[in-house]
Amino acid sequence: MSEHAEHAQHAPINYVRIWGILVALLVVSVAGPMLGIKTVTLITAFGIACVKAYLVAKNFMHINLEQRFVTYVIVTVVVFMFLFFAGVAPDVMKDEGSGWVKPAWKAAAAAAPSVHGGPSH
Amino acid sequence: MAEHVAPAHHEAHAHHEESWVRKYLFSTDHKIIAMQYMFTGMAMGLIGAYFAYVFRMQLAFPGISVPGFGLVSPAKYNALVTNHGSIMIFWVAMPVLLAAFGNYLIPLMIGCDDMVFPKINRLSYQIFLISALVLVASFFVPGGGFGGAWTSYPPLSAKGQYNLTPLGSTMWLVAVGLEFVAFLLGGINFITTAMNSRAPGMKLYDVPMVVWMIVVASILFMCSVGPLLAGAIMLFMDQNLGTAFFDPDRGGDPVLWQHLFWFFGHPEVYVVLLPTVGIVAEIITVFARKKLFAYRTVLYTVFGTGVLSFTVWAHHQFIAGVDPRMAHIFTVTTLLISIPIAEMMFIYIATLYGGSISFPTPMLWALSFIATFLIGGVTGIFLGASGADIYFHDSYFVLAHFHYTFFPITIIGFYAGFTYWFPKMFGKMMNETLGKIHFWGTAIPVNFIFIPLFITGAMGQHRRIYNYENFPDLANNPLFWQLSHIATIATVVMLAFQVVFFINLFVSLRSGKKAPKNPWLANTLEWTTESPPPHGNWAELPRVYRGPYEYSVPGRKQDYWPQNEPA
Amino acid sequence: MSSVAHAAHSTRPIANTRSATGMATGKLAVWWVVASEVVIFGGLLASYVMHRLAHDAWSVQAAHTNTWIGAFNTMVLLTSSLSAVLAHQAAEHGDGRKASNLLWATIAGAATFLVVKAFEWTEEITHGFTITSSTFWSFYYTAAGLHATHVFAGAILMAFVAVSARKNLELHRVELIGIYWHFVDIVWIFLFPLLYIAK
Amino acid sequence: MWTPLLEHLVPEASTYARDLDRLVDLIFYLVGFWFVLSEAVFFWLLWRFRKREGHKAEYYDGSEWKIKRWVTYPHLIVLVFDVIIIVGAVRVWYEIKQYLPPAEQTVRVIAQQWAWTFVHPGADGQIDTADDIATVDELHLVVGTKYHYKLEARDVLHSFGVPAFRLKQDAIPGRVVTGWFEPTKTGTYDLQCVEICGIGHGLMSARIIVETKEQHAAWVAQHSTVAVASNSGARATGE
Repeated sequence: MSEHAEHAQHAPINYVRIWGILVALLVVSVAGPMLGIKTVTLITAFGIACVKAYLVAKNFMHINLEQRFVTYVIVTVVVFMFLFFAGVAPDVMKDEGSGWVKPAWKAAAAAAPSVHGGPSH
Repeated sequence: MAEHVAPAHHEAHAHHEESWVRKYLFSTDHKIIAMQYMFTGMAMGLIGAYFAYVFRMQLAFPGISVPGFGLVSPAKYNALVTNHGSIMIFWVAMPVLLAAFGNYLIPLMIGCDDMVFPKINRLSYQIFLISALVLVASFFVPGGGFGGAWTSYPPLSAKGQYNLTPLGSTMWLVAVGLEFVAFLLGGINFITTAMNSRAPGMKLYDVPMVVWMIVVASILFMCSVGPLLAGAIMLFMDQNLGTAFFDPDRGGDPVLWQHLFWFFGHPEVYVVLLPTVGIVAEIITVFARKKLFAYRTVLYTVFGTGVLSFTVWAHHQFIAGVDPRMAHIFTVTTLLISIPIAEMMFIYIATLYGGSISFPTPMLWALSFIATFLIGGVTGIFLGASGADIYFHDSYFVLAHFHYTFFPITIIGFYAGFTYWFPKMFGKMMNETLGKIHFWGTAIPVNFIFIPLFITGAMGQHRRIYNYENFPDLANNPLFWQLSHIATIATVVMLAFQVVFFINLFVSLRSGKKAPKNPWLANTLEWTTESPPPHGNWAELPRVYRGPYEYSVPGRKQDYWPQNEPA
Repeated sequence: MSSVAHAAHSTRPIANTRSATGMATGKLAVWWVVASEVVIFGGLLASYVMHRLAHDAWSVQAAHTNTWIGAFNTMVLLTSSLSAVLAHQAAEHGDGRKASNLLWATIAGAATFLVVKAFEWTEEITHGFTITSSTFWSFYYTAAGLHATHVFAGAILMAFVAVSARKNLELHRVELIGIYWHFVDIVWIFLFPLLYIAK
Repeated sequence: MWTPLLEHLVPEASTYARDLDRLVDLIFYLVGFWFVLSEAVFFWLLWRFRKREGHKAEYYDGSEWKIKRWVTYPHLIVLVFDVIIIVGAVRVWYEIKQYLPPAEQTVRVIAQQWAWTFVHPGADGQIDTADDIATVDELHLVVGTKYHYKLEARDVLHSFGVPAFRLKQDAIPGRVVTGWFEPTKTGTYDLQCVEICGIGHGLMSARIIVETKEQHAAWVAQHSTVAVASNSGARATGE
């Protein structure tokens, strides 16, 4: 079958090694928050998630061995999701905007017990 | 539902000799599945049309007992308009334009024997049928059908104590969800088939426009429906598990649903538009004996429209409490989308230049699509322009606008495609006289339905209100009532003329004259096989040597040049 | 005609054997499935993230999630992805038996994942963190639940593939289910920090 | 200056109504031009190139500039027209929705299934004070006064739609939306709920009464006493 042919001309991937890297990254992402520095947490949590996703997509799903358009399609849908986020966040992510406020949310935020952390600001 | 579908199958049954249960209900043949989609869609269309008749009567003559229905209570009215919208878009436009024509045409036009995944194809129809049954069942549950508009905005749709149809709204949501799953399965089939299974020699630019359009539509659907599926899950839980995704008092936000909905809802417009645009391309080229003017440009306009359609969704929410500053961005993107669409229409008109145009029924339908859709297109500008939308939002102007797009797309587009491919589908020619009567009886009244509604909308008539006698400024305006009456009478007239279509359908099926392989002298591959095509479509699958629109090529005696004819 | 129609049930249409893109049809379809899944999870996670950023108070709720269980499950999924890809490798070398065994190993991983999740949820629910406790928990159960359904469905499909692979049939499906499985893995890779780490 | 089309149908009763109507006219004539033109060309082509004996269709592949320009130029002009419309639209939108002039008076508009409650400032001219006047389905305004409205919804989405003011704003549960308008004509106008809000949606109408200062003062004087009663009445209708 054609995809076998595709693989043939590429150097075989050492899957166990990739797995090892992924596990190591997992350990880091768990350890990260223990430092208690929010920026570090963000990087170790989400930065590493992206790295892991990339490693899996490349080495396990072999997306780079597929026709180029496969990558384009996946990237496009991901971009659409960011587009969606950008279009919606101004309404949903804020409790106050130009000409409107969300009293219920403000009240909840005020009533909430003292906050330790959270990825925002 | 059942009694609606049954005639469809009996009809098909009349022309093949054997137990239709296995052959027509559990067949994996793309042609049979196309028929299942088409006749289910038509059956649902009848339901939707009946609803339209009922509430138009109520609007023009408030409080009368509508013949064939009875008194229209506010609750019933809401359920009627809600389900009219849902049915016409999700259970008529999509199954007929996308699924039926997609299933029938893609394999035949790209020269292969079936869809790549026949069983998934069958599964997609079965899920679709279940979704239709669930929806129809929801009209009869305690509390009646869902009445929160097809956009189903929470909190109204989320809480039984607000919409008073707890069961109906959940069933509506489940039905819509199942329908989406069905079309995801179907869409994957369409895309994969068109990408991978083209006849040998058929390059990308040799693919007939309608196939391109259906594939792009499927891709748009697939890329846009996800958030709404997620939203449907969230709304379902809000309805039944007491979560608060859309309940502001408990940390949710109702506006989120509007975004989830319209992020899908706007591309959806193009999902149903594109198949029709493709059908029209096939028809006008054949009957003008012209090559499609600038094939590639049309293709690029389609891609442009497709990408842009993901950036405009919030123009449905200008006054819905979204941040005013965002409106500027969405106005710009919305008006930009008029460029590719205008370009596309111009190219279609340009295609007619220098043609030798004949006017059989399919051509009349195709041309009336262009003529009518233009009205829908230009009136969209009023609504895309944020400033003007403040006045027109949710008024009958909007309603008239999108009916001027959806009517040409769904009804005219369907009749165009159906009359054009009827000989291929059933091996009989349709009756031209009846066809033309039906055409004029549909294409003329429709303007008398919706032109008046533009005006009443501009007068400040707003949507989904069962009786305008409660609004003195409107109720005391005789013009308002005159226009309402015109619209309603035109509706009844137009619906009455649809009977002609069904007469024509049955007459032609019984005693229509036998259709040759290629009655319209067209180029595309489906016309090179028998009418109707056998299982497997061709004894020997065709090979392609040229593009689909090589009509009136200089130096050829014949004014057409089939794609599979060796040079 | 009926015999032909009947034959279609068993045999694969010629359409399915063509490959104008140079890609096997099945794999092409799987990638489209992945694309459509991306937007489903994308919509849900985008909604979650914007709420999460809007409500600092949620970190109080999030503090009750058990990072160690989450980490363990991540570990399980990563490992199952490894066995899935090794199964694919075996299938490419035509070793259906080995591929099948590795697939069963992957299914075992899926089962472990679901069992652990079941205990985790029981724990949380008994501590009063139900799906209605707060919108954070609503998102928590919805996102993880939707992912778990994908794990479950994937495991079922994989069982079918494993059975046929053992007979050296339809070996190309080993890669297809694998691609889907890795996608499910990737979803979890993002759910883990979103639901457990960010506190 | 010509009378805008919309004014023939609905009176302009607010300061920005005229601007919006002008925008609508602008769009109407611009797209109307394209509509008429393309339909005319379309039908002319149908007649001009109808099938006739001995006439064979011509063959173009879309590269011929002599025809292509008839597609290219128009579609560039469409772009120009789009820009004009965008500018007009953004200006009107900014005026009505984004820009907020200082308020001379403020009214609270509370929507619920299926009634409108309006809280007017009492004699002191201040909102949220003891002498506020709450009414149901009847909003009293003073002509020539800049109003801020504070719009809330108690249960589901509603929409505050006043055709005569060319104003429309959804009321969102959990949000207080602030906007403005300035009535310019005395009289009585419809207020419609424009967002479906359940079975009573069709009944959810209200009247807006724009009065002169004197009339309004008289109304305030006579109502300030019964404010509480009608206020509680208003609450009762919702629950």
